[in-house]
Amino acid sequence: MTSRITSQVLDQDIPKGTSLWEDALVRLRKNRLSMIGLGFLVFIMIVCLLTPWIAPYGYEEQNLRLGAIPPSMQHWLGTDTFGRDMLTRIMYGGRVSLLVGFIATSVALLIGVTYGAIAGYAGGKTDAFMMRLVDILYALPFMIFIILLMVVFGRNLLLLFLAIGAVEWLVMARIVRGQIQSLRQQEYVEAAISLGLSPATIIMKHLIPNALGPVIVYTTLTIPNVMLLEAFLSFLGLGIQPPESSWGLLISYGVETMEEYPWLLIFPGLTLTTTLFALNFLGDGLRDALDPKASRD
Amino acid sequence: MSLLQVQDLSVYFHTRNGVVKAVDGISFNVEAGKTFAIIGESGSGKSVACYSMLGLIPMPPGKIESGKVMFQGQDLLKLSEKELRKVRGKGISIIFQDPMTTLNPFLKIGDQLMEPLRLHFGLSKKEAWQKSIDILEEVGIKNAAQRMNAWPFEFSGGMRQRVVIAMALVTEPEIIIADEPTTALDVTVQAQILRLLKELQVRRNIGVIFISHDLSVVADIADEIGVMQYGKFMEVGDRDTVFNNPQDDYTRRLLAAVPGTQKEATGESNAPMVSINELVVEFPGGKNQDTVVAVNSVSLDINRHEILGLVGESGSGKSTLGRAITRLVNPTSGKIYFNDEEISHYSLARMKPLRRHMQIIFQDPYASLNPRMTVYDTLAEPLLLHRICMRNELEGEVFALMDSVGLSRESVLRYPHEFSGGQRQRIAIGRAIATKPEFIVADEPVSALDVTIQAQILDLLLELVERFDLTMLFISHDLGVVRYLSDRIVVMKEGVLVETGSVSEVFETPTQDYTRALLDAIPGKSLLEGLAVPSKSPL
Amino acid sequence: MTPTSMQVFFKMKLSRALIPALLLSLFLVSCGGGSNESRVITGNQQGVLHLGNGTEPQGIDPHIVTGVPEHHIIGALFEGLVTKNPYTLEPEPGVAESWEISEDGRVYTFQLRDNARWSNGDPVVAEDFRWSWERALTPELGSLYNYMFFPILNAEGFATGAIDDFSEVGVKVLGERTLEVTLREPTPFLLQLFDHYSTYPVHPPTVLAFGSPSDRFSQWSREGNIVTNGAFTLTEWQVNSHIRVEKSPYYWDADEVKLNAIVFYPTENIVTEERMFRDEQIHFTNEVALDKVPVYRSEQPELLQIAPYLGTYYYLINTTREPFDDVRVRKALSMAIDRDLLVETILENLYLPSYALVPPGTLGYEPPETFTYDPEQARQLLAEAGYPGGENFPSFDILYNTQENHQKIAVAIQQMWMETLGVSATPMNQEWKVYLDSTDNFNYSISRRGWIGDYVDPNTFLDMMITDGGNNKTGFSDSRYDQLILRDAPATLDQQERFKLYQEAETILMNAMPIIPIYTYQSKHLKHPSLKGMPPNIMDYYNWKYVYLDASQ
Amino acid sequence: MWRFIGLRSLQAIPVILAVITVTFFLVRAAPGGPFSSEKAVSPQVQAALEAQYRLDQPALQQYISYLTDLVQGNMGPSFYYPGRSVDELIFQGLPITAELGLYALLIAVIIGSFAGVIAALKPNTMQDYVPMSIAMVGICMPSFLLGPVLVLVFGIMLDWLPVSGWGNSYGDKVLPSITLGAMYAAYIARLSRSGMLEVMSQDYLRTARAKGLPEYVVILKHALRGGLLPVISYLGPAFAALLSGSFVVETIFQIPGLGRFYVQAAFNRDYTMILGTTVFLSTLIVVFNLLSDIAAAWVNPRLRYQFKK
Repeated sequence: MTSRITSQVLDQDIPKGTSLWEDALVRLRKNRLSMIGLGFLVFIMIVCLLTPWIAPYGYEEQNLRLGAIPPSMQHWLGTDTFGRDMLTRIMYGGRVSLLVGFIATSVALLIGVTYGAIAGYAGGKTDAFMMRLVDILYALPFMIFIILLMVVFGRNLLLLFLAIGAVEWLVMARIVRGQIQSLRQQEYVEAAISLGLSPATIIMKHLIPNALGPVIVYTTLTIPNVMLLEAFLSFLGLGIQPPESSWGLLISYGVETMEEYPWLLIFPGLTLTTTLFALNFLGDGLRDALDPKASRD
Repeated sequence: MSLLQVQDLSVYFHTRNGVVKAVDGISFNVEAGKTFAIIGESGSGKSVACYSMLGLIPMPPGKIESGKVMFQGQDLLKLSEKELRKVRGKGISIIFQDPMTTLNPFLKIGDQLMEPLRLHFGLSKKEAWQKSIDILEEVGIKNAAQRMNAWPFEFSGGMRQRVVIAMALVTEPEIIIADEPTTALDVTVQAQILRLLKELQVRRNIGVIFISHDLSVVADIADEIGVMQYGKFMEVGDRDTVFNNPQDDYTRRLLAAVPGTQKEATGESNAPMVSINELVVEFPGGKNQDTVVAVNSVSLDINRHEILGLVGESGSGKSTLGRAITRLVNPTSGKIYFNDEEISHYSLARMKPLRRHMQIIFQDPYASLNPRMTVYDTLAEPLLLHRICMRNELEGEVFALMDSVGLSRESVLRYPHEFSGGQRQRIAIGRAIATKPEFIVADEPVSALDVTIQAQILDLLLELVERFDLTMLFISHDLGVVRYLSDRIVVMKEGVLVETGSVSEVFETPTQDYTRALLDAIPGKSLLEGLAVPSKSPL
Repeated sequence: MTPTSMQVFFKMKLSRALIPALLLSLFLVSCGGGSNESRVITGNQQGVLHLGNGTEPQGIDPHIVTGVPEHHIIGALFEGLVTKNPYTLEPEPGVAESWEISEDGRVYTFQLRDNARWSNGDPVVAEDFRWSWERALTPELGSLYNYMFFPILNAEGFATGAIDDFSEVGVKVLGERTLEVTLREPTPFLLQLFDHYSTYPVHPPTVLAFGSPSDRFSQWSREGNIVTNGAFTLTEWQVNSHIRVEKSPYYWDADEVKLNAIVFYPTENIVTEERMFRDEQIHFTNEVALDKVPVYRSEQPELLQIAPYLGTYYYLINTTREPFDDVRVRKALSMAIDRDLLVETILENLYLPSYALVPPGTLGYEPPETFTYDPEQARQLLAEAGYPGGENFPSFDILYNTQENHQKIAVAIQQMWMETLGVSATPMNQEWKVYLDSTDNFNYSISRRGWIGDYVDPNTFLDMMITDGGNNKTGFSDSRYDQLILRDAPATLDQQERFKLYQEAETILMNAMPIIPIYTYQSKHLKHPSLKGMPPNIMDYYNWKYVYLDASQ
Repeated sequence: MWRFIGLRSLQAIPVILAVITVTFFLVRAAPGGPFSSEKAVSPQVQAALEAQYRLDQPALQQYISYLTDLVQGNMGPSFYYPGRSVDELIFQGLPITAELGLYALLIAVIIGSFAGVIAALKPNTMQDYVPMSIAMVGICMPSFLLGPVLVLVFGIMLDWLPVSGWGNSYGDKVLPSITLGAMYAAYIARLSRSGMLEVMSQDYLRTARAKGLPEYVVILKHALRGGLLPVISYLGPAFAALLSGSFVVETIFQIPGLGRFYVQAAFNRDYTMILGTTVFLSTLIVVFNLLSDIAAAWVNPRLRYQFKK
């Protein structure tokens, strides 16, 4: 059909050294849904960041006599069985959940993308070998692995995040590899080679940006994954230490008492879900923004 | 009473950036046994016009504003979807441009052929099967019976197009819409397909609407021609009138664009810049197939300041040769000299400094540009990489490049998909000349473009060759094009050089049958001989 | 989309209706008659008891397994010399119809009843017991419960390999149906030991048929192979699904057995268990989640069965570690815990505050009251120890194995210590085996512990804390204490005398405070009204002979 | 094709061997042995037990003898369940878990791909947003939340379905399958959506329409195969994940499946059982990846062609 030449107004003389990312940002701004998502996330993050100062109560401040009371004026979201303020708990829980979500995921991203990209670009024996390695890790007994880590290195949030990330990167690597493999046949890669670009630059500048779409989508799926994984591990006692908490953990406890004290489940549940939704919208928006074609429809 | 009467058809697209008048009040008739050719560049609305008649355009955004399309005594535009479906494929069927993508890769040829038969005539599987076989044979597919069970990818491009044609004919429609049916094919194949179409049309007395951007293609087959631009007919008339005294000057431009003349040879045969010796390139044949010899001990010199035309059909190994010279593929054996320096087995690192002196332009301007880099990034990359200029001069340099390849400066921040094919190719060329190379391999740089654009790009190349006194290996399957700008021509077939010589030698006294075959295949030869073409294209 | 999308829409509507319909039908088919016909109802009609039994039993070889779920099943399959009355917990005749105790209380002579039969018809004879006990004590078998025999003369020696001739052990077969047991010390609670499953007989021919007696891999105790002498026989055993036992015709007292069958379900997940109960899939739950209790209390109190339980929940203190080697610190910590508050609030009044190791009312034994909740004195003691207001008191961990209730308590206590003493502790959960590993290696400061008595006597608690006792784990050592537990008490025949000695010992213990008692367990179950004859008792002990289902309920 | 399978199977061997080796030493490195218990274990007993289970031998010797047994298809005795062999336990748990996984996958595929296709037909309309949002919820919903909620609603409140068990009473398989399948349904929905979107823009659909085919034929016959390709290649890993990830559901619903054995084994330090299940699961993962590759190839004629040769 007609080549869609949109009239993009810009001052003739100085085109600021533009990068895909700067453009993406411009485009992202146009996407209402993802801006809302972004806004919400930022809000949540700020709240979690400021929690120690703005939280209505201390996070382990308990009043056993005020155990598990429904939402009220003093406690907007009610209290848990220790009489700890739910709102406060959720705010503190957010710190952990977001941390694990982002650290673990970025670990997964970092390792997965680089590894996958290298394997996909190199191809041949290197590729085969690297992928077998992934298979091995993929088939390892994850829980024993974590138990061991936790015991050998002692309980340590960062470690937990790393451990989770170290598991999640496998799938990421697979996806990226697949993408790169098909992209590397493209003529613009040949063109880049004929310009004399080093493989590293080609991967960074020409291949990865074009593989971003699926990566982002998968990332938006990974973040919930790791959050829930953390919850599960904590529930088994391999994760974070009480009285600290996380959304996942709050939920998993809320589940057990959902009939007696529904608010212990509902509020953390809502928070988590909304956050993940926001994340998802942002993710989709980002994917479109990073794809010059898509963002024009 | 003609088969199809189109009156004042208008189709608009209501997009976010306003209304696009894709088709703007066109009228024409199609007679039985006659061919009506619609000529125009991509975006001129020629395809939209035809698809809209059958309700095959996306609506919204598309909308049929006005008009009447009378077929079998009914106005197609007034028919319901259900009734239209009875016309589609039965009364009117379509042959699409790219045979590679128009067949469903997940269904066997047979299924796809039988589908319309069973749908429209409710034939039994057996009957449909037999009929399909017949039609396949008719379009010249050997031992059709087995081929029925073959998958699309098992056919070569030409064969596929035959299948597509068979699919269009199998329901014995009264009208066939052929939308650039040969553009994606090699010249010789193109010739065959055109011939086939003509035969079938005559035999079955079908009305054909032939859509193309290339006048020369329809020269032999069209009875009536409509030249289309911006959704309007610039000129409608019978073939000879249009060719011999074109009324509209857009038509003249189209005619002019046909690469007719040959370039006066600048035969300074001094020391070769590139010379190849016994070069062999093999590919491992994938899953348990024996290795493919793409280039088979080719020896060749490319002299300084000359444009060497390399002609051959797809699969002849011409592209591989080009890539081997630029070391994008590794030679199996033989030697490659660049400025007397043997580079056959240089490592990536050692190649890097040389890269700046040898560049390559690819066929497909869609695939050869990184969709996520703006023009600016694309052009700046080589400049920075090879330190052609300081950062602060960068913008100036980029703009200079854009000027020299004729891109408007304001598009500097746009992404490839926002450009037309021609403009993209200009970007690609800009990238190639950015490093001020001495030697450029141009691999089918124009074969994906409309003729008018082709002409422009060819002229651009010539101009650049002059300005930066470049040496060029120009690879193409189109003798016409090669002849237009080459000093010397080599013909390649199945990995071997079959003929070498100056343009005039090759064209006037070809020594090989293969070469002759190629020459005969040039479309619109009649036209080329028939009429005088301005020796320089006015673009 | 093309204009034809309307078309799609209709088509899709069709299939859109179609697929859910398909799913629904699948759904309904699988539902069949629906689940309205509950197991409990059918069970009541057929006399089949459905029972939530905690975890999957490791096995049912009386001499190999340990643990409560196994106990329930083995109790149904086997019978020892004596049994208990579930109401009074007094010994009742089992395989032995009568017994005599010598003056000095060191020799027991058991008369086996002649109508006692194995489930294959063989008679149960004295030799079966001797043989079984030899097996249980054979070192190679590695029976964790072999210490239950140690009151018997030379039993310990044989078990540790010091003696390898079993004839030297105080077990004699005097006649086909007469068994004489000679003890090291007069052990007043001996009869209770002979009601413990580790002393049950096994059927020698069957065991031998499937390998050597000490072979842990033997298949003899599997359904189809096993031969038992109890009121029921094993008919079905699907790991992690259920175990079914059915009334044995050969049982000597079969007429008294009212149930036709019992089905045991492993129910690790107490939330699920409670739902199974509500869905009338089981008559009786193994546990009740704390949070559920108030609900039932207010709505259906009749379903709850709560009773004091012969178990104590306490914290171990690693007395080998600074600063816990200071008794004042230990006392301070203990006195700073408001057990009443703990019990009233997060423990939902389910347990009883505890200030000693032995639960009160163990056959009339009353533990000494050595201290109470006293924040003032606690602060004072801590100050004396050199940490006024908890100043520069090192922060430490409260170790517990991963389980929500342990966590709740740890979190609450940590808070109390913070508030009253200003010392900062961190609850620290570890996965079960890791937790065991840490405590065994004294790799902890404070560690959660619970102990359930094997038999109703203070000894089962107090002998834990003897110097280097396997279950001591605190580094506590007191020669006088050892003397009392190992020598004096067992040698004393008169109950009251013995209890005095135990009280003295426990006083020593509590003054040294190597452990912080927190609460006394109570057993808590949900019980369907139709279920009768399972009275609450401090052993949480069921005698299946007494159990029956009253369909009218 | 057989060559391909053979090749991949060969490649799998070192993978699985590596898994065994790592796991073998990993579990032994983990603190707490199989026989540690809350009641003190006297040294003699401890020794006796270790002797019976060959734990007194040097680790390397244990390793070798384990491998030799394994090659003969004997995964050794369970350390936790005296008298039961790992083979026995696995082959008791496997069919159940497999059945559960199968139903879950079935539900996931039917609902997921259906939602995805529906959404792809009208992108960026309600018809797209609604199912996709539901899918998102599915992704946010951990099974340890979804399960109990379903039980509460359908088991207790409506009393339509049993709250636990597997094959013990009518319909007790419904809730677990849904619980387990939900998340995968969500994934598949997203996959099939993007897949369909891609195919919908292909030329050959235009061809199909030009033949006059009614739209539903165009969708079902021409678009679906290509569109669901990504789903198919996802099935293998998905099923493997279902098998190894089923234990949460199995615990919630008291299902005697492999997943529960696996986790219990891990907590009980049942060395042989851990190894057995791990070896088994890793083999399954490898196998199912292979299968899905073959399936994908089977749908994609070009690859199928290469297989045939």
